[in-house]
Amino acid sequence: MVGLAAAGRIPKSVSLFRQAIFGPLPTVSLLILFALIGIALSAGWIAPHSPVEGSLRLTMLPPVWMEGGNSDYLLGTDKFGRDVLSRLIYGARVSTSAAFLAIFVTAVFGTLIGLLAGYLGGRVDTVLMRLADIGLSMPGILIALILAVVLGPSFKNVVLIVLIVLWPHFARQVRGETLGVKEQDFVILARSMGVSSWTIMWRHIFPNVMPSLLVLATLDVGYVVILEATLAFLGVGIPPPNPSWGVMIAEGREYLETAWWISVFPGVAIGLTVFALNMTGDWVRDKLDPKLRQI
Amino acid sequence: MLEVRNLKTHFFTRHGVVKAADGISFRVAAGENLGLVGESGCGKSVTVLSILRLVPEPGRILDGEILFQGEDLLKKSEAEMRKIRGSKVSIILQDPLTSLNPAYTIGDQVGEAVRIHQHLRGKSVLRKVVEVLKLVRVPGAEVRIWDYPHQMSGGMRQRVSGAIGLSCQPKLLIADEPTTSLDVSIQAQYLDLLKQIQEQSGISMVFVTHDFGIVARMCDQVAVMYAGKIVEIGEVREIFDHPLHPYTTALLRCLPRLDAKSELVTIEGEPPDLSRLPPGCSFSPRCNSRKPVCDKHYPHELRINDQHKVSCWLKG
Amino acid sequence: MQRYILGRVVQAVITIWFVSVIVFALARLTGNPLDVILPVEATKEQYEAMAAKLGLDKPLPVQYGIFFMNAVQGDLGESLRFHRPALEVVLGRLPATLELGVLAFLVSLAIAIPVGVYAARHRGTSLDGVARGVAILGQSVPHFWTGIILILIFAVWLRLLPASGKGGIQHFILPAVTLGSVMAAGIMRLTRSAMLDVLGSEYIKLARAKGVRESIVLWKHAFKNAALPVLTFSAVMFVRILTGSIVTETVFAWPGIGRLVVEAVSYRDFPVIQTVVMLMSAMYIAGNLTTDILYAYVNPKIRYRK
Amino acid sequence: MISKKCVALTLVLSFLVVWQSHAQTKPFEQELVALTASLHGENALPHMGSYIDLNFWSSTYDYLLYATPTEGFTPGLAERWRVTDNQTRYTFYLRKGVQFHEGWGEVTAEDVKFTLDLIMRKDSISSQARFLREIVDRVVVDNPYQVTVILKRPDWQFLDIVNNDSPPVPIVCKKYVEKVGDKEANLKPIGSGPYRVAKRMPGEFIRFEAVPNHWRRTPDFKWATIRAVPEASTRIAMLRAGQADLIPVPTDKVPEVEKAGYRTFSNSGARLYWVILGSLPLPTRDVFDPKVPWWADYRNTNEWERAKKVRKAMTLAINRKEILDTILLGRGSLYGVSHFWPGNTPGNDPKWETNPYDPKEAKRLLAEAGYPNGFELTMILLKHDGRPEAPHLGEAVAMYWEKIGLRVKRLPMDFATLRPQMYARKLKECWVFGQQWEKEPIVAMSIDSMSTSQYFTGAEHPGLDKMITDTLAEMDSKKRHEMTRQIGQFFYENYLTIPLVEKGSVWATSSRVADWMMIPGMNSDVQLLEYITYKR
Repeated sequence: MVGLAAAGRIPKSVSLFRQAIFGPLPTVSLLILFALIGIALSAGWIAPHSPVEGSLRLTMLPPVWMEGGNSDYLLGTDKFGRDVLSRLIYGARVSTSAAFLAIFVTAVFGTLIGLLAGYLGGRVDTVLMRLADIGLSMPGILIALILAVVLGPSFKNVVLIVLIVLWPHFARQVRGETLGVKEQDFVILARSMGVSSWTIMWRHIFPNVMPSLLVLATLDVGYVVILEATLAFLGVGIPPPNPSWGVMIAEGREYLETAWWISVFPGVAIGLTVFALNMTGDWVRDKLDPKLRQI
Repeated sequence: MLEVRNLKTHFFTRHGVVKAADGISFRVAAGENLGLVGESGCGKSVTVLSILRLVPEPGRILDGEILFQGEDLLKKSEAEMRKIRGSKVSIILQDPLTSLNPAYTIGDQVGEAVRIHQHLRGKSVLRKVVEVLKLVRVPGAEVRIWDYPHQMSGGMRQRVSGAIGLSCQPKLLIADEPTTSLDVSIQAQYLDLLKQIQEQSGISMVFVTHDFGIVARMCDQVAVMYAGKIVEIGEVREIFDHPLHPYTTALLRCLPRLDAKSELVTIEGEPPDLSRLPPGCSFSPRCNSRKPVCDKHYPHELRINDQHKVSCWLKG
Repeated sequence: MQRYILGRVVQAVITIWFVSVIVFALARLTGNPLDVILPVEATKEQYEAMAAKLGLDKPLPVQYGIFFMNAVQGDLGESLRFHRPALEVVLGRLPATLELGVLAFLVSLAIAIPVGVYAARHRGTSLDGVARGVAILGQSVPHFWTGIILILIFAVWLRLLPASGKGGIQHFILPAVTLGSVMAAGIMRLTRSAMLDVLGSEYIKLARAKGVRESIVLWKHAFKNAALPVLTFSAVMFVRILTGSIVTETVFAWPGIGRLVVEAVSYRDFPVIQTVVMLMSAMYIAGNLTTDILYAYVNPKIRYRK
Repeated sequence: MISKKCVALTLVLSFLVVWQSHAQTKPFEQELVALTASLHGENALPHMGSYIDLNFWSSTYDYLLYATPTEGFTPGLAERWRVTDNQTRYTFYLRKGVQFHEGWGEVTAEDVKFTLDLIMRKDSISSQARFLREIVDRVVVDNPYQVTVILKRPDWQFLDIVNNDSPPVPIVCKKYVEKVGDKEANLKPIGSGPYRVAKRMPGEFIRFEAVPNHWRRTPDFKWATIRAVPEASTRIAMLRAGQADLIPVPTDKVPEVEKAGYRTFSNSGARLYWVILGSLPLPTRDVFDPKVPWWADYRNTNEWERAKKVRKAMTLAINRKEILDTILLGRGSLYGVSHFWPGNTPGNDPKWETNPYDPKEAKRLLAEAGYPNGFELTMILLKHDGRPEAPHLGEAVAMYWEKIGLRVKRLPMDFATLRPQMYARKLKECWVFGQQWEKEPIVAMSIDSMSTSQYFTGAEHPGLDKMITDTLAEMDSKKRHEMTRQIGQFFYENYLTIPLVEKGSVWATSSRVADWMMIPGMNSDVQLLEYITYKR
């Protein structure tokens, strides 16, 4: 970090733009996220139309600013005459709820495994971590694809798939941390006082692995949103007519030339969301634990 | 040889401006040794890094002159600076463990400066390297040059970084607490070694340390730094015999003395936060014999004699 | 060192074995290949005959046993769709995937590392900010979407590049960019942070104090040390690229294993599915192994450990 | 160090790539490139592949007879044929001098016998295997150019089997297959058709080379390649980039292609789409579920009528015209009864009108049937090769049903998953099904509409079973067609299935293609390449 040509230069003021986006607090990103959550929650009120009902008579209307656009359908309609805007809005709900639920479940499971492996060590550790290795070594998307065919497309299966594909990440992270924490005096003390393993894991170790867990979670939510979209693209995502963004892109990609708006807007939505999530993730990480930079 | 005039190096951090070096002035004559003493965080290192113009971000050298062989280094271009660094002025860093690049061999690292400044190539570089390593008494230099840092002991590594400093026969060698990370016996050896080399080759040295003992052993001049300023400067014996600044006295009292009956004392209180210094004398909060004026104005420098200057209200 | 590597190899073999069990089971859960192979009018007799012919009538453990015994001898079964050894079919498609993968990989390295190093060097400047922003953005869009958009722009609107298929060098551009984009982002961010760590260290200070030219400080002194995590990551990333090819190859109709396996799943071509999954796992594991060895190469400390 | 290695590697690689690509893109003179979504199984032997597979080899083989748009056949390898009055002996007189590819000799009666025996072989998966085994007593080679098939019982369907209409019966080379074995022959088929197989990469492409002065037709294009490209948008992009000459186009992309100035061929009758209401089992089956609103025990008249009302409601709820205009962009036609395409289907009754769109009536009927606030059901969005429209149609129908108060869940599913459940009559869901038009609907019905048939797209009803069996047994075509009509009438009156639309497969061609012979109900995939003419 040595500024070489530093001599004599007066520090130049930090540009506002940079402050806003890459500054100490990712203002813009957080704004995006809050907006997103707001939209997701209030979808029922703010969406101008139903996300699933449509009329074939209104099929593939362009956005309002293009000629032929209809002011009732700001971002145009899709093949079945459903309002793209409304679907985007409800999509926020579907996609994010799927992503967050999935990441939550995964984190919980992964943490549990990680704690057990790290704390109990020995054979348990070997077995669990070998499993994790296997999990990691298998091509995620492909396994997801196969699972989706096996389980059939549904909201809870998407969550399940994410769980199966992602748990090793969490398990390994938590295990590593646990190994460190469990050698610390307060844990040893607790043990010497005959506190039960569960209590120790829960009361003493878990709080200490929490930060990195949080970081991993925030960083992975974005990935999950993308994974969901990818599944949808491969035709095994959340079943229609539910407007998940992934589904929307998948449905729209056949009409790129004739009706780009169907798949471009959801794509942008995903981009923004995940961008915000990653930014926030980085921020949380740097705040909580710069060591984790390489996750 | 080297004269620093009113050097001001400040750091512009999010929490405010840290005045690490605030109007530092001193001079080092040819073949002379200046000791720069003070608690950690008083701006010693920044001062010496300023001489090489290697102040870390977000630090800036705002003012002052650094006259080296009559030329102001602050006026030099980056390229010119590069020619000076490592050849005329070189530095030995505090921690040999981290100051050697784990990815390259000793020979490579010692030879680098040689390659750059003396434009030697191939065998001659190695010859030179071995020579320098011998100078700093690295046993088996011929084979050691192929070693990586992590294969050497701490003492050996420190010698190597010494060798790097000396590789181009600099006019001025800056030693930034070169021995803090070594244990006492090795310290002694190393210091003697430096001293010897210095006397033989007649280079000047700026020796940064927080240990008056080392100063006594190594230096002709000593400058006591506190909170980014030099509070007392002068010829070593003079300062040892009549320290004027309470801080200096305190530092001296910290020394374990064989003759003294008094047990080892430490300076009570914390070194001040350089970003928010008191208006008056920055030492006054920790000073036992402070007067009202101390908290109001910073004392101007008082010239006791040619070998001795001090900034303190108690004197004068 | 040898011992260490040997141990790792043994582990790897065990892992792959587990993978084979899992994927064998998973594949069979997807359904019955006969429902794809046989014409819809097929009679029960024809079903039974075919099942017997393909050995699908035996109980699963037996089927696995047979599969395992053959697998040990390097025979991963015959593709139900192509009537040729699955391995042969997969290896036939592998070059296409590898070419694309390696190209994407190199492209992203070539872009990501300089940018990352530069960003770290000029940390905090708006250029750094933009670089990071773009990188994160790159990781924020599903890459099939990137692919679709690229096709829309360069193939459909501008008519500059072929939309798909394998052919001249120009065919590589869009898929390679699509595939590389995600990875470039990751590597760039990693390079940056690794460089930041290294640039803070004393030996960089010393190098500068020696009067070493900045470019050399960056590339010789700093990067060689920063390369470590980058390398680790890259190896893993490269394998991720192969997995990513599943989507990319579908978008660009690229004749690689990615597309092969997607079709294999819908065709219930068990042997091919198994082969591809095991191959990818093997690559992943090999990737990690290589990384550790590369580690040793860049990091003398490891190299000299007995 | 590393960076050096990287650079080196890059250089080597890019060289490889360039070299590689040059090796690949050397164009043949007058090569025709036809695209398809998938090459499926690519099986080339009649007893090893489904008709979808065999279609891709239609130009590699010759056939005894060739189907015509109307009734009857045109001569193929068989110059002429004779059928005894009792329709038990079929004699084919073969064309002389027709050569198999690559010097495998002349096509003789032996090869015809061999082919038929292959199809009837025990391990044959051919869809005609069962039928042929049932009726064929033996195949006799009278002389090298004359072969006679002797049936166990009179039958009128035989000629419908041994032609090129799918499922086709290609005449394969006895010598070759016996020499190299099924497997090899299946990988590299030897036929006597206008295009011999030059090179193939399974799953990717098949490249054919034209046979000089072929008796049937010598192709204009010296080379023809069928390449698999799953993504429709990709196919179109390739057409535009000049990488393809003939591509199948999903309907909703047709305007795009035509706007871009490419000629499209549409082939009517390729697909009849209709909604299948659950599997409608006999009340005697244990899968029979009285709670299914649209089905009931036929012996209980009230129930039966109630269920019929529901089916009618579900039929009237759909605006077919709108579907045709929007989802199919007007390409296709409407029809009255499943299996019967107004085009030229024996037994089709012009009086069968397309069901009107009448949501009010539909609601009324529902209420009458005891479902004033509708009921819940699931629409399977069926992913089925060669029926790209099916899921869209499914979604559209679901939306119409919701408008009359039904609560419709959607469930995407691929055909391989649906199939076994359909066989078991288990499904309570509905799905949109697309069937290829059959020359004789009765043939299709005998396979997919009887309680005895494994494959099942209709409704189980003893009356239906009887009618179909009788009709099949009827030798006289006039009578048979009348009986067929009555079956259609039964479907029509009872709303057993819900007809949607008929849609032809659409093809776009590059400027190098002058014309392509279209046979109704065929060209469902890249077939008859030899009839594609080159524009000079």
